Amino acid sequence: MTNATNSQLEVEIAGVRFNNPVWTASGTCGYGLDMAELIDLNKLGGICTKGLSAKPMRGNAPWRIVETHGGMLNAIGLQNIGARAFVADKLPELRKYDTRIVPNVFGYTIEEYIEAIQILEEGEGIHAYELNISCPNVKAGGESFANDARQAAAVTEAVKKAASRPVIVKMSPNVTDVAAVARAVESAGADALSLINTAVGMAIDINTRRPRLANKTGGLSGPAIKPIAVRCVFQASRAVKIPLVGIGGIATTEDALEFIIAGASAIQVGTANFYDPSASMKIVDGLADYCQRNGLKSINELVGSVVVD
Amino acid sequence: MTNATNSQLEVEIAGVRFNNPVWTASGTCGYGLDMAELIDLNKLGGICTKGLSAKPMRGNAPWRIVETHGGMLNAIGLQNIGARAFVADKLPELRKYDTRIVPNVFGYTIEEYIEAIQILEEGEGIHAYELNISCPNVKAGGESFANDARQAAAVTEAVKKAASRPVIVKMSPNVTDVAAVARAVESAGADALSLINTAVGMAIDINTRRPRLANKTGGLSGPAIKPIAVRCVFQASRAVKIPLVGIGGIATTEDALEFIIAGASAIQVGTANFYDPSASMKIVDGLADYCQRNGLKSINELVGSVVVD
Amino acid sequence: MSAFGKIIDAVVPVERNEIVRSGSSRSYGYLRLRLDEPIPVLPGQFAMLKAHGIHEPLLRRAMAFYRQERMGEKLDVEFIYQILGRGTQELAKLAPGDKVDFLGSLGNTYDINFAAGREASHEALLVAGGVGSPAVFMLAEELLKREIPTRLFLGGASHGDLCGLNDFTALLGKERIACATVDGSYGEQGFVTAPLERQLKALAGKPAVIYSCGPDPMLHAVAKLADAYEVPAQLSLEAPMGCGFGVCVGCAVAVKHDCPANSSESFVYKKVCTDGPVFWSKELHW
Amino acid sequence: MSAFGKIIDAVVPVERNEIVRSGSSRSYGYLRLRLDEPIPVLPGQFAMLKAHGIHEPLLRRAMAFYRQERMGEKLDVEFIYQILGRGTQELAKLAPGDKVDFLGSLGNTYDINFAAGREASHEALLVAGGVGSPAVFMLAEELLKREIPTRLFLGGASHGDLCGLNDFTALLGKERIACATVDGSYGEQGFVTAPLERQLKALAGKPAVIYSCGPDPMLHAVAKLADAYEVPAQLSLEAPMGCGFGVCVGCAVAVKHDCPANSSESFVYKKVCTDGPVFWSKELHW
Ligand SMILES: Cc1cc2nc3c(=O)[nH]c(=O)nc-3n(C[C@H](O)[C@H](O)[C@H](O)COP(=O)(O)OP(=O)(O)OC[C@H]3O[C@@H](n4cnc5c(N)ncnc54)[C@H](O)[C@@H]3O)c2cc1C
Ligand SMILES: Cc1cc2nc3c(=O)[nH]c(=O)nc-3n(C[C@H](O)[C@H](O)[C@H](O)COP(=O)(O)OP(=O)(O)OC[C@H]3O[C@@H](n4cnc5c(N)ncnc54)[C@H](O)[C@@H]3O)c2cc1C
Ligand SMILES: Cc1cc2nc3c(=O)[nH]c(=O)nc-3n(C[C@H](O)[C@H](O)[C@H](O)COP(=O)(O)O)c2cc1C
Ligand SMILES: Cc1cc2nc3c(=O)[nH]c(=O)nc-3n(C[C@H](O)[C@H](O)[C@H](O)COP(=O)(O)O)c2cc1C
Ligand code: FES
Ligand code: FES
Repeated sequence: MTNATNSQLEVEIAGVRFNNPVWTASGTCGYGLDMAELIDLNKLGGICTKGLSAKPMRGNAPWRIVETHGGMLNAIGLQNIGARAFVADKLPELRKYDTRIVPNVFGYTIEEYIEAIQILEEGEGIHAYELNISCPNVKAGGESFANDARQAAAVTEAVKKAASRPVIVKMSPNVTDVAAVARAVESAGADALSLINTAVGMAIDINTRRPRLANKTGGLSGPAIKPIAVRCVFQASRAVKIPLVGIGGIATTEDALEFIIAGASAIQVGTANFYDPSASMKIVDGLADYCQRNGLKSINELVGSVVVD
Repeated sequence: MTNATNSQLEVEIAGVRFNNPVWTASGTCGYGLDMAELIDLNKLGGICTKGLSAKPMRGNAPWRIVETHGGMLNAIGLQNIGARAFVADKLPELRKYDTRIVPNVFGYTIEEYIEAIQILEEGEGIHAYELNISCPNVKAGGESFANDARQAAAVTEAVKKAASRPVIVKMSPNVTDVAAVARAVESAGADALSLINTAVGMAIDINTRRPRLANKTGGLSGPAIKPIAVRCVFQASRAVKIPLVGIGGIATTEDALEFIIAGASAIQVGTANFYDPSASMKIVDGLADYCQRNGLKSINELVGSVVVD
Repeated sequence: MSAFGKIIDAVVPVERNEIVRSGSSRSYGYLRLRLDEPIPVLPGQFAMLKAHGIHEPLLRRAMAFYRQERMGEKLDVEFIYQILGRGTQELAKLAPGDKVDFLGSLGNTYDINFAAGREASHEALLVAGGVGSPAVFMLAEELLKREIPTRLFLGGASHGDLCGLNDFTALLGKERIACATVDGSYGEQGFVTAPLERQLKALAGKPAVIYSCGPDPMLHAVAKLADAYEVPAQLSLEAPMGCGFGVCVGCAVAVKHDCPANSSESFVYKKVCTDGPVFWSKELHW
Repeated sequence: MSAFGKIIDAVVPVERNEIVRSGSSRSYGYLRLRLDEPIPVLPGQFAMLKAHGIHEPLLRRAMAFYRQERMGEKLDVEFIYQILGRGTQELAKLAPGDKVDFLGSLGNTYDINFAAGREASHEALLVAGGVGSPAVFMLAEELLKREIPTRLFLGGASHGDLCGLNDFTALLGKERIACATVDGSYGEQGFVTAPLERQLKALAGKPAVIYSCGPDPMLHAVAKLADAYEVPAQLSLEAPMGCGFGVCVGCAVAVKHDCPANSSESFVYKKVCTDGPVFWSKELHW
């Protein structure tokens, strides 16, 4: 076991200091507290909450998850207690831990994003926001914000105006040109990017001939999508100057290193929390060991160190 | 063992009758003959050759493949013997088999596609063409033909004019809106669509800090991408009327059924050929058994039978 | 500490893993694991299990605790699982000494105090189908310990699908068990709800409570009977589970709630893993 | 029939699987499989292997045949594998009676006729490093059978990494084997190319041929020596393999060719799996 507050592992993203680059990903650790019984939250670099909207949301009908080879599909439907309940009921307890709190925020219109941010602005102990822009923009024809560089930029710009804290925009892999969206979002003022959200997928029950998910399609996550995620991080790292947070199938120290070398200043552990709740702890220890063994003063030396000729 | 020419399994696509809906996918069965020692080619519905260009291509430097969880990345670089050598050296032998021959064709300009098609037009015993439009259009800025509905339509239209045989256009999953590309390609005259080609991914060696593939990025295939592929087939089936050929992670009869129910009139076995060379044979038998057990007169009854409310 | 005990995430050794095949061509595994730490294990609770070190499938599988036995400083826990898909197939390969990823104890427990009653005991009617029966064995033990009159209604496709029948018989005695098999190979032919309904009739208003675990269609039938005979029922539900400890929200079940004035919603989604798996049937929005 | 024998794709039982750990903390497995059909197995050929029924990893792993033994109607084949990543870790779990997905025989073979020579024999210099040695054992047997003077140069990190040393010693006798270990724990300290170079010098123009298999850096060093001493060399290469039978074109190696007049290319890519794994070092575009 290595000391979690090992200064070798400290990273700074958008002016916020994180004890280490290992965060838990939105939707895979509840509101953080839900993991407190299983891992030491003080040892986490950061916690991204389940996506929060201005109003509570009931979520989709079951079934909501299906396991696939190397991953899983989910269509939770963004069930959440709402930003207000988070601030009132979860945040006071959560902020007692020595970690960084990054609420994940979403809406179906720009106004809804702003509303959620305004509620969260009232909360004490929030360090940054992560914008989930993979929701359909119901006012602009139902296309996902993340699918269109202009819409992604528009929501980023609006949120930046409303937010006193840094804004991390979460990219979708379901686009033709992730670099273009990344550039648009950077220009709109994003402080950092996190990538990737899930890839849209589907599974059909061959006996009932029905989609396995009540929502028909769902988001594919887990080791299956890791190569897609590493590629997106690499492409974004060539496209923008703001820091990147890597997500997608990370379950081991080696996975985390791959993303960091590709260009990520921090990483998030998602689906792995489900099948190996201590994955994030092992990665924190593993990265510290790696720095030690390789004589790195700081993990930052690794960020984007991929060699391409 | 069930009879391969079982009429229950016959499917017609773009006017071509296939003994059964099980084909081998481009790039995973060489020029067909390479599999003849391992499987009975007469039992295959169809064979899509390795991508053929007008001129032979040397391909990428090694390493060209990397295994990932549930799949593999490849960056072969479309190494091929060229359309002329295919017609002269492979086709005469290949057409002795009772299967349908579908050369996969590519180019880096529309002219190159036409050139390849013109050479293949001279060959006897070809049943249809499959257009790989995932190559960068070097004349139009290096963006992949498949990434842009207009370019995809342009190459389709040009090839349709040059080709006396049906043209199946192969879709890429690396787009924001696969339905839009599908519609554009249908309007341009495509006789059928096959989907999906590989998803762009990347892997980095954490010891050398170099991309594992000499080409940096590569195409992800295998069971890992199956949910993405099923979703693309489903989306395309709602967008177009022309028949679909499903591809992506198919390794078992159950996988094949999932694609057929989602909307595919035929399916292609790709990466599974590598780790289970007889996968396609097992699927042919499995589909026949399924029809028998479920009293289906024809596998066509299943196509697109997914129930959505 | 969760509301119902302690959760540990440990790699534990297999003590025993016995595979049995039923006449109806189903297969079951009887798995015994040894925990270093004797955590509290309550009736109805479950663990998330996975053969240690396998790459596929990724997710652990929810399994109800069947029995527990204190072994000195350690605790042995038992499970009965039906061998269905990839996860249980991997469990079936385990030999003594092999390792299992164990996460537990998870979930809530049955409301036994209800059966105990404020004044007199209710009669406890245990209704289990297929691999639902493991989830009520410790409940039966506890009910007996508290001297609550208890009957078991056990159903399955065939004789071999009446999981744990011998253990239940040893515990409760033959006369307190009514079995039903679809093929008639043991007990009466048909569904377990038939003998249950006869008993509900026979109760003639005597206070009773149903505790049930089994396949969804059985639970629905049980809930209907409970309704018709005005006997409260607790149902132990299944749902596909991503995590088992409340963070993925994959295991949603619709539960009725008193709607706030400004809401048109008549239900909310609760989590089978942490709000359940045991729910009062009246709560469920089916 | 491929150019070099017959390919079968079969699920075959494990006869033996012995795991040994070397001093340098590497581990090796000695695997013996029983084939129903006695297919031809030539020196230098390989099989694609995978533990049967596993979901991960997907791809089979290339393994050179080490030895073969006719068992009545059947054929036993042996492999030595280094336990490295996911694929070989799964092989290491196999017990006798477990099953392996077997695809073979694959690839070409060494040009032994060259060593036999048109008039007099060449001296055959076998150079192997690490788990390259399995690939030259049957070659040594064949050379002996054809009474071609043969020497083995065996290298490894440590004594325990000299795979098959005992078998080679029994076959060739100690005096015809020169060993080198990086840590000096057996034979001379250093690389195997040192004793090889001494022998090349000692040959003083006498006809000889090198057959080599081992890690890439070793093969490069061997090719250099072969060049310097003008001794032809056949090298058995490794490459990441998707299929092993020529359809994925993943195993490319650059091979020189006589450039057509209208081409500026000085090499083409050939397939290690079907054009190789054995190549003349002069052919390789390194
Ligand atoms: C709280 C709880 C306790 C359980 N206790 C037991 C027990 O004691 N013994 C036992 O045998 N089983 C029990 N189960 C069910 C068990 O978890 C599933 O049968 C198991 O996950 C199937 O895994 P698999 O890998 O064999 O099949 P998979 O390959 O995962 O699936 C096989 C089939 O079962 C379906 N399925 C998968 N998971 C579930 C699920 N949770 N509910 C309904 N259908 C599902 C799939 O869609 C598929 O059709 C319990 C489930 C829960 C939620
Ligand atoms: C013709 C041929 C014959 C072979 N014969 C033998 C043999 O007799 N005994 C033996 O132990 N090994 C042999 N190998 C090598 C063996 O196939 C690889 O070591 C094996 O695939 C590694 O599998 P893994 O699952 O353990 O490791 P993986 O997890 O696949 O990889 C572990 C590490 O090895 C690297 N690697 C994977 N495959 C190769 C490869 N083919 N070449 C170089 N590096 C690779 C990976 O990049 C990674 O760093 C042979 C290879 C070839 C091509
Ligand atoms: C069950 C589940 C719920 C998720 N919910 C959210 C969410 O509310 N907001 C969000 O931005 N991402 C959400 N995600 C996406 C993850 O944060 C992450 O981007 C994705 O799963 C890829 O990482 P992984 O492969 O490590 O899981 C969810 C993922 C899963 C599996
Ligand atoms: C090694 C390899 C080479 C491929 N070459 C081609 C090609 O030349 N042309 C093409 O259209 N698709 C090519 N593909 C894509 C496959 O035909 C198929 O669309 C893809 O692999 C998804 O199917 P799978 O998951 O079953 O492999 C190739 C795939 C692999 C793995
Ligand atoms: S299984 Fe994850 S919340 Fe219940
Ligand atoms: S390994 Fe597939 S062509 Fe050589």
